[in-house]
This record gives sequence, C-alpha cells and structure tokens, in this order.
Amino acid sequence: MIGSDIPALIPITFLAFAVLIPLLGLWKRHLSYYWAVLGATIATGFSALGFYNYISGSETIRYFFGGWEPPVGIEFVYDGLSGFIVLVINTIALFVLIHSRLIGKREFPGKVTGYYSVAMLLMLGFNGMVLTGDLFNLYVFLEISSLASYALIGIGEKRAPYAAFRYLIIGTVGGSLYLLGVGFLYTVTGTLNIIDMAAMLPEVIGNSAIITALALMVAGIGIKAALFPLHGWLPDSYSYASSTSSALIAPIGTKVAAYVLLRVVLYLFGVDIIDSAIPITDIIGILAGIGILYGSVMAIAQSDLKRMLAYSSVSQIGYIIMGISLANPFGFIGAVLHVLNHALMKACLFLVSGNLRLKEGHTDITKFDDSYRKKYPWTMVAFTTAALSMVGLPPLAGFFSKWYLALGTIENSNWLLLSVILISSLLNAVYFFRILEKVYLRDPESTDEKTGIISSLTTNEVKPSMLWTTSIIAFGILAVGLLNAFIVSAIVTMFPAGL
Amino acid sequence: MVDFVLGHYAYWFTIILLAIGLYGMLIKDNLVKKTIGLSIFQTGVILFFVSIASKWGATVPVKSDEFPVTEVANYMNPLPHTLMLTAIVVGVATLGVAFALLITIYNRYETLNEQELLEKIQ
Amino acid sequence: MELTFVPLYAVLVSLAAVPFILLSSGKPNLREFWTILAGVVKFLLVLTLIPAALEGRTIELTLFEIAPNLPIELRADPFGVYFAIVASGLWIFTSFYSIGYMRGHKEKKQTRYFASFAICLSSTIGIAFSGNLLTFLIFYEMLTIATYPLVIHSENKEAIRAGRKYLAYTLTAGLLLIAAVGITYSLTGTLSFQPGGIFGDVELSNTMAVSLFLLYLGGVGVKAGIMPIHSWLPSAMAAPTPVSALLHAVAVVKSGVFGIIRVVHYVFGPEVMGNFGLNDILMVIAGVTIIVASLLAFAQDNLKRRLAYSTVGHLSYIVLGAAMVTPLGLTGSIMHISAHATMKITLFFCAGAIMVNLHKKNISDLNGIATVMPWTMGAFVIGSMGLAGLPPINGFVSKWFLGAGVLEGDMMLPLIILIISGLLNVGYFFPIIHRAYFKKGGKELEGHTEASPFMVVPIVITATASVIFGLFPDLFFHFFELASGIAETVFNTL
Amino acid sequence: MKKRVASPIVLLGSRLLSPYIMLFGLYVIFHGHYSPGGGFQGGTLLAASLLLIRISSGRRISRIQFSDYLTTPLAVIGVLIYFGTGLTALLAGGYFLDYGQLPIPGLDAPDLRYWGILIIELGIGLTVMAVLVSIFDDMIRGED
Amino acid sequence: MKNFIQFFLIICFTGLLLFAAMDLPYRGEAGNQMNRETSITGTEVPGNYYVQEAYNDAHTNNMVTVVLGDYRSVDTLGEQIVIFTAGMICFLLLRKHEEEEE
Repeated sequence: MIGSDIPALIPITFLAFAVLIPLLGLWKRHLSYYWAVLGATIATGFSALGFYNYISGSETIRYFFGGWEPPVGIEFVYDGLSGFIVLVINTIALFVLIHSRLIGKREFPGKVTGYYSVAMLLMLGFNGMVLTGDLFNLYVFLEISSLASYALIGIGEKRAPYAAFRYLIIGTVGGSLYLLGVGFLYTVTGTLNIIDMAAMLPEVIGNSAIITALALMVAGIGIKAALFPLHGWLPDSYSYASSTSSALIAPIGTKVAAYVLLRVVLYLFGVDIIDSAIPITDIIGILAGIGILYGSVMAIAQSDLKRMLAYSSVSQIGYIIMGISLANPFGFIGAVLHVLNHALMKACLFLVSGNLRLKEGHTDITKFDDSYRKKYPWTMVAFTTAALSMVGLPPLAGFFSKWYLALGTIENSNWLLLSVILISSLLNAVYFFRILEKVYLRDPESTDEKTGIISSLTTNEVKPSMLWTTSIIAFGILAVGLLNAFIVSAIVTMFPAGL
Repeated sequence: MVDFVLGHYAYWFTIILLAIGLYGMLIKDNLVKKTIGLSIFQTGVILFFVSIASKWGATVPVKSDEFPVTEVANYMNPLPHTLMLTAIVVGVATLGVAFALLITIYNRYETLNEQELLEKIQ
Repeated sequence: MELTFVPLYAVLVSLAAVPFILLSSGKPNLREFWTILAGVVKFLLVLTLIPAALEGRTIELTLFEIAPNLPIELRADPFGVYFAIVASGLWIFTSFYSIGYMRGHKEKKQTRYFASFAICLSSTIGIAFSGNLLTFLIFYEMLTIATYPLVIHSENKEAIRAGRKYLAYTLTAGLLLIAAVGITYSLTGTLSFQPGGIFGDVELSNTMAVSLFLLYLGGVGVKAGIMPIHSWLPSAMAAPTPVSALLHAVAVVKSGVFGIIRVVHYVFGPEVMGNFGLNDILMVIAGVTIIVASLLAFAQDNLKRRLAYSTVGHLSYIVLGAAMVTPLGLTGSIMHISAHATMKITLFFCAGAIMVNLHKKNISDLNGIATVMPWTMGAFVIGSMGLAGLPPINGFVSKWFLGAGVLEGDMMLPLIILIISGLLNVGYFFPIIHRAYFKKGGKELEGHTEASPFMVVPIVITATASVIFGLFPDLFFHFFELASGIAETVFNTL
Repeated sequence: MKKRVASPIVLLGSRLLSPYIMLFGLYVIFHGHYSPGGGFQGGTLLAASLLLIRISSGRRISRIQFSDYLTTPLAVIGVLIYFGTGLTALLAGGYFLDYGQLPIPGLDAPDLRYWGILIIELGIGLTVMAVLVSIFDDMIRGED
Repeated sequence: MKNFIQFFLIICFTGLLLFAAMDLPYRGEAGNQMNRETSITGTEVPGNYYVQEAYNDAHTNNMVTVVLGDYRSVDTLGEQIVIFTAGMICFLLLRKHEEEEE
C-alpha cells in the first residue's frame, strides 16, 4: 500500500514540514532545527524504502495525481533512476541539515525558522524536479528550488545578496528559456507528458522548432547545472553563501539539474534522435570538456577554500555532462555514478569547510598549517579522504566514475575527452595536494623556533553532531568505492531505451 | 512568404519582447532596470504561450450553451492559459524575491548601480 | 593446509598492523614490535606459498566484484610469489634497520613513518598477487599514496620538492595506466593476467598497438625508472635512507619492473610484442637507460644519488631482459629482481649507516672510513662487486642469464650494452672503495666506531645473502627454479 | 514621510474603496467556476484592498485592520487547506489530490470535484493574500 | 568590447528564435497538433480532452478552473508553494528575530 504512494509521499513530507516549521516556529523557534531534521529523516526513509522496493524487483511506479492518467493529468515517475537520485539527494540533505545546528546559530542567528522552512522548500523543489514526469510541472518545481536557493545563498556574507541577485537574474533567464523550449515542444506535439512526448518526437524530427526547443532547454538547464560558458553565477554564490547553504546547494543543486539534462537528452529525445539527427551531444561534450579544464585551472588559482571548491564543482559537473554526452552505456554509468560520488565528495568537502569556518572564522588556504591537523584531526581525515577521492585514487569512489567515463570515451574512440579526464585528474591533484601539504607539513606560526615543537595546541575538534556527519560521509566515499559493483549493477537496469 | 509572416504575427512580437528583455538584462547597469528586463523577458514567454492557445473563430474556454463542447473547434485551448496562470505567479514570486534581495543590497552598499557596486565590493 | 586465502592474508597482515602501530604511538618499543611481528608473519605466509609455486600451481582467489565482471582478484602465480618473497623478506631487515636508523637519527613522526611503511608493504604484496589489471592498478595507486609520506618524511624544502616531483610523476603514470587499462578492457573484454598475453584473438592496428604499449610503458615505466621519466628517483633520495633502501631499491621500483614484465609477458605476450616490434622499442629504451644512467652515476658526488642512478641503470637490466622475449632472457631478468634487491639494499643500508654514524653524505668525504666501519664497508664491497657482475655474487648469476638470453635471441646490441655497462659499474663503484680503504681519513673519524647493531646486523645479513644466493641460487627460496619455471609457462603457451 | 498621517482625503477615499475591492475579490474567488477568475486573481484583489489601507494610512492604523503577525499563519493555513484536501483524498484511498475520493457523503464524483476545486481555490486565495501582504510588510520594514 | 559580445548574444538568440519559426505552425489554425482530435501516436490530446470532458468531470463551466484545480492540480499546488516560498524568502531575507531563545 505505502509502496505505491512513495513518489507522492517524499515531496509531501517536505511540503508538510516546510509549512509546519514557520507555524511551530511561532511557538518555539529553536525547535525548527529538529523539525527540519525530522522531516529530512522521514523523507530519506521513504526514499530508501522506495529504492529498496525497486531493487527487490518492483516495477516502475507511475503516480497519477488526482487520479488522471497522463497526458490528461500529471504523473510522478518513480523508476530506478529517479529513485536513485532521490535517495542520494535526500540522504545528503539529511546529513547537511544535521550538521547545520551550530552553523545556524553562528551565521544566521534569529533567522533559523525561515531558513529551515526555505531549506525544506528547496528539497521539495529538487525532489519534485527529479520525480515529475511532466515538462511544465518540472518548470514549477525548478522555480521552487531556484527561488529557495536564491534565498539560501542570499543569507551569508556581506557580498552574498549581490551574488544571489546575479544568480537570480541568470537563473530566471534559464528557467524562462526552458519554458520557451517546452512551449515549442508543446506547439509541435500537443502534449506535455515526457513519456507521451518521447513517443512522438521521432515522428517530427527535423522540425526546426524541435531543434530550437532542444537548444533552449539544454541552455536553460545548462545554466542551472553550471555547464561551462553558463557557469558564471556559481563561484560567487557558493563562496559567499553561508556554510550550510553551500553544503546543501553545491552537492545537490547542480546534480539535480544535470539529472534533468540527462532526462531531457537521453529519455525525452532519446539516444536514436540524439545520435542521428541532432549533433547536440558533440557540442555539450566539447563544452563539458572545456568546462572540466577551465574549472580545474581556476580552482588552482583560488586562495579561498570555498571558492576553490566552487570552481572544482564547475569541473566536476563537466564529468557528469560529459557522461551524458557520450550517450553510451559506460558514459551513462559514469554520469549516474558520478552524481552519487560527487554529491558525497562535495558534501564532505563543504562540511569540512563549514567546520573550519565555524572554528577558525575563515577558509583561507594560505593560512592553513600544521596546527589544523593537531586541532581537527578527524575533520582533516575526512578532508583527506574526500580530496584523494576527488583526485581519483582507487579504491575511493571518485576513481570509479572516472573509470567508467574513461571507458565511455574509449568506446566512442573520443581520445580528446579521454585526455581531458586524465589531465583534469592531475589538475585536481595539484589543488588538493597543495592543501594537504599545508595541513600536514607546513610549520605553523606558533611553532617554537628552536625546539620545533608546537606550543600549547590540543585537540579542538568540532561538536559531535558536526563531526559525525562529516565522518560518515567520508566513510561513505570509501564504502561507495568498494561497493560500487552493486550500485553499477543497479544502474545498469536504469538504462534508457536505445542504449 | 506573406502567409509565413502573417501566420506568425504574434510570434514576431514575442521575439521582440524577448530581445528587449535580454537587452535590459545584459546592457543596463541599474539593477532595478535589470529586474525590469527580466520581467519583460518572462512576459515574452507568457505571450508566446497565450498566443499559441488561440483558434480562429473560437470562444473563451468557459462552457456556454450556445456552443456544444463536443465540437472542439468552438473553444480555445484551455491548457496554455492554465499554464500561464502558473507562470505569471512564478514571475510575481521571482520579482518579490528580486526586490527583497535588492533591498538587502541597497542596505549594505547604498547603491543599485552595478558599476558602483562592483567598485564598492572590491 | 588450505592455501586459497593465504594471498589475502599476506596482503592484509600489514594493513591490520597499521591500527596497532597508530594506537601505540606513545610507546616506541611496542610500536616497533607490531611492525616486526607483521613482517615476520607476512614472510611466513608468503613462504607457505612456495611449494605450490614450484609445482607451477596458481592459487586464485576472487573477492567481491568491484565493478561488473571486474572482481578484485588475487592470484599467487610463481612470478607473484617470487616478487612477494623478495619484498616481504627484505621488509624484516628493513624494519630492524629502520629502528636503528630512526632512533639514531632522532627523527620525528616515527609513528607515521612505520604506519606508511606497513601500508606500502601491503600494496606491494597486493601488486605481486594481483590477478588482473584493475586490482594491480588499485594497489599501484595505493602504493603511490602510501609512499608519499615517506618521501617527504624530513619535511624540509628539499623533501617537499621531491615529494611534489614524485607525485607528479607517479600520478601521471597512474592516469596513463588507467587509460591503458581502459583501452585494453574495451578491446579484449578481460583484464586478467595470462601467461602469453590476452590479446590472442584481438585485431590490433599498428598505431593502436604501439600507442597502447607506450601508454603502458608510461604507466608502469615511471616507477621502473626508465630513462626519460626517471628523474623522480634521484630526487626522492631526500627521504630517510631506509626508505630509499626499501622503496627505491625494492618496493616501488621493483613494482615498476614487475609491472613491465607483467605487461610484456602477461598482457601483450611474446607474440604480439614481436609482431608489432614492441620489443625493439623497449629494448632501445632500456639500452639507452642503462648506458646513460651509468654515465650519470659518475657525475654524482652524493653517495645516495650515485646509488640512485645505479638503480636506474640496473632496473633497465631487468627491462632489457623482459624485452628480449626469450626464455633465458626472462629468467635472467627475473633473477635480477632478487639479485639487485639484495645487493642494492645492502648498499643503501651502508650509505645510511655512514650517514647516521659519521654524518657524511658525499663520496669525497669518505676517505679512510673502512678503518672505522669495517663491517659496513665490507658489505659495501660485496654489494658493489655484485652489481658490477663479478662472481660469486648473485648479480653475476642474473647477468649470466641475461647474456645467455641475448645469445639465444641472436642479438648483438644488448650484449655490447651489457659489457659496457658492466665496466661502467666497476668504474663508478671503484672510487668509493678506493677512498674508503686506501686513502687516509681525517681527524673527524676519531672516536667513532661501527654503527648500532640494529643497522650493522641487517647489513651483514643482506650482504651474506647476496653471496649465498650467488653460490646457490636454489637455496631456501628456489629463486632459480621459480624463475625458469615462470619463463617456461610464459613461452610454452605460445 | 514627514507627517505620520497622510492626507485625510486619501485615507477616506481608500477606506471607501477597500471594502468594495475586497468584495470583488471574494466574488472572483467564488465565481471562478463560471467565469474567468479563481484563487490567484481573487487573492490578489483581497491583498490589494488590504494594501490600499496600508499605503494610505501608515503602519499604525493598518495594523488595527490586519496585523502583520497574522500573515505567516494565514499563508500556512492556506497551504494547509490545499494540502489537507489532497491528503484527505490520499488517506481515503485515492491518489493525492483526487477530489473524487473525498469522504463527503451524498455527492457523486463530479460534484465532489466541484466542491474540491472550490476548497482549494479558497486556500489559494488565502495564501496569495497573506503572502502579498507579508512581502509588502517585510519590504516596508527593510532589513533590520 | 563587452557590449559587442552582449549584442552578439542578443542577435544570436533572436536568430535562433527566427530559425524556429520556419516549422512552427501558424497561429490559431485548427490543424495544429495540439488542436487535433488525436495526437501523432494516437494518444489523447489533453487540450481537446479538457474542452470536451471538463464539465462532465467536475460540473464546472470554466474549463481553465477545472484544468487548474483538478487535472493539473499539482501544478497549482506547486504554484501556491512558489508564492508561499516567496513569502518565506522575504521573511527570511528581511526580517530577523531580536532574541534567540535556547
């Protein structure tokens, strides 16, 4: 009974808590945190249950809202892929929210009620985007999540509102372009349902409106996903936002957008059309390649940890989009696996930067030194794990997505992209080992010149709620790396038609 | 050719609106003007949807006894109208958020001109 | 005794020691006890595999699949066992020696040192027992990372620069290897090592074969120190001497040459190598490396750097043997793995002992030290004689087989290279011995005696081992029998 | 603003207009089934009538009419009306938002849908009104 | 220079939209896909279904209301959430509670 309702229950949970938090916030404000965590826990439980059902052999769930079958009504589609993504994003969000209690007190005091309510709305939007099977409904959820992320970014340093405003302008243009694309598709096909439309598109292929629609949609979603030339909003937004916001939006937001791109390119248009009629994959493949290199190079040039991570996100998104653009099984596996891996790695890294910012008040890499290792040993272990995974060292998770992407490029004989993957791994190594070297080797200012002994430093680790979430995610990186055969065998069942 | 131009006449206006909106967002320095450009851009999209809903010789999609509903050509397509109700609300919400952000920006920097803002941020 | 899980235990035992080492960081004696214990247990575990290896049996253990159709696969075939014996056996000596060296030198962060060391050994044994390229790759990268803390151990500017260089080279190599493995997988659909190669039925274009081979060479060749990409090795001499000894004479570089032999004979196979002229490429590279490295060794005044260049040269002996693609050449090449390991570790131990005891790094300062450190210098003489290829030390045996391989393959050029390089070896070792024995030492030698027994005993043992294995190559570990058996399997499956 | 209270004519005029706008707003909500209209349009008109008083009379007086502490609860209640309707249908065994399954006795499915739509339109109207007023209030106060 | 790029962008965008016009159906023609009886693949065309069945399904004259409130009610819920989000955001960005209780 509950199994078939899961597609609706996940967003409903977030919605319920989003409206309850401000209501209960009038009564006792400091409970907002616990309500938010409770909501995320329940939603994660539903997602886990749903994905468990999928693994143990249940069919794709098509949930017809209002009892109207598509194309008349709107449906939520809970297939393997959307179930997987939903599980990933909700789990990450749960950990980030648990982690956020002290950061909330420090970085946005007096605003927790609104903050957690908007965070719930953000997750509602993301879940809706992933689950929905209707193009216009996707736009609505896209806007919910976008609005929420503008606000969450706007809460932060002094410069945050301006970054958020720029994101708002660019993001709304992205949403509008997507909507215009949907309009063209609707004009030509007369339906809005993805499954329905996917069946019709092969009949009308070659139509200039359809090609334009694809271009507009890719551009619109590309803005949200920070595809290379459209990434301008991302670095400022991530680096000036409060730690929790960037930890929430960076691992989840761009991933969801990349997932939507995957849906549009591989499920709506389909591999056959993409391969034969429209050369869109070549273009986004090249853009992704440039983005990977550009993001990595820019990351090397940054001196602030969060800004560096932001540029690294630009580069990592490139991997996912490159996987989509390959349009072959290995590319697909690589893209989907990298959604999971990168979500884990980026969440871990941003949580670490949150820990540092809470304790040290800054995330300036040039000030990092050996004392950090002494003060925050476990935080630094988590950081090291995530960093090594980003570099792509086996058996951590990051290696395997690179491995499948590399296999994908080899299968297409695309040596250029293969070398891009390899070079960017090296660049990743440069900017992460730079930090690791500082943290583990550089003598701190407080070192006694003569004896070389660091004076009066004791362990000053963050509070358990923050430490455990960071550590568990770091452990997750290792676990996903070792267990990725199971995950991949699940991903294999999610292939779109024609792959 | 004439058919082509006349057949798409509403569409040309859409394009003009979209271009104006884009111009406002890209070229104008004042953040409020950028917001206005954004609004025009969204309106262009809305206009596009509304224009495709029309049918020659059809009436508004409210059932009336003069026109039988079995004959679809009697009524305009209600779907784009519905969608645009939603899109309008989204636009309003976006504007609200944009102005809230502008207020916070103004409180912090006391200017809404992008050039001055960038100088002050440096 | 059921042997199936022995390779796994052998890999895991030193990993299991790491938590103990970390936990007992405050108590040096206990910490070192764990290291020694793990070393001995590991060695004994490897020894139990010898009988099976002598019979030519391969013990296979497939763990969980880490990617679909690509399991973590441990396979103790004779070649792997051979390498594992060398690596794990020498670890015990190095552990003792490390204790003496680290304490004598009052190094800081010794816990990190011993922990990294243990991980390194796990990775090395993992490399030895890898059943397929993916497993190999995983352990190979693990080795890279675990070695990094050792290279930068002294944490001064030079060490950090060396560490960067090391990472730059080895990480690049790892990436090339990923690419190569990926291409291999998409071409053949399998990654398992097989004697005689896995490209049996695959149509390879000439460009593809050559570029794939070059990718592999870039991947494993960096660690093997072949010539254009060797320069991390001399730089990495900034590390403490036991590290140089074990990792740069045994674990890391030997993993490289082990990898090259695996690639040449178990992935490509002799037939493919011959068809596309890949062995010629390899041979030219190896030959150039041998000569140039030997010449460069002359120019070094720093003892460890001279040894490092000597290592570069000798590694290419092994590569050269692999490139001959003849049974005797392969035998000689495999024999040289163990021979060079024992000899070079002796030499590095000596260098370290001199440094700890007399604080001398440069060859020009070594005048007359034989009077102070007779045992150490005696061992040094044995080691350098062996490297020059003089009987009855084990270096002679392996060179003999290399030479025989050359004749078997009817090639003139490698023979000339072997002869010249032998002379060059004599040339750059002789001045050291000359200074130590025949020049008069300065006043600063007064009051110094032999180094601590922790260091001298391992030196003497490894030097003795070199001589013993030179006289009786089949003693204890049946090195010769194993090597020729391996060559047989590789070439029989043709 | 220099004076606390603006011109009495403006205040009177807006007080005169406001109830009619409000009434029209309610009409638009309830008559949405038969003519163009509905929750959003009606809610906006309701908000307009409240905002008219707020603009003309200033904060102190307008609070008497409609306190700014009411906005958030009202908006939440509006969402909850919509949400609760959907959830009721879900709990009654149908799909989420399937008004045909609402447990109201004595009505067949089309009539249930008729009433269901009316209920949700009310919820929407409430939310839109409350949120628009609250945005206005927040902006007037600025960032404090 | 910067302006040049931006104008170029606008021109490209306009060009793309003009390109789309080539195959875009004329406005208001009954033969357009979304106005036809059945779609290309023979499935229901939602626009027609709404016109024909709205009154039968919900006894409401205004088809837009039925589509809004019933057929596509999730959109409308989403829309209500959007406006609610906007309210919460203004609350979050602009208002602050004075005292923080614990």
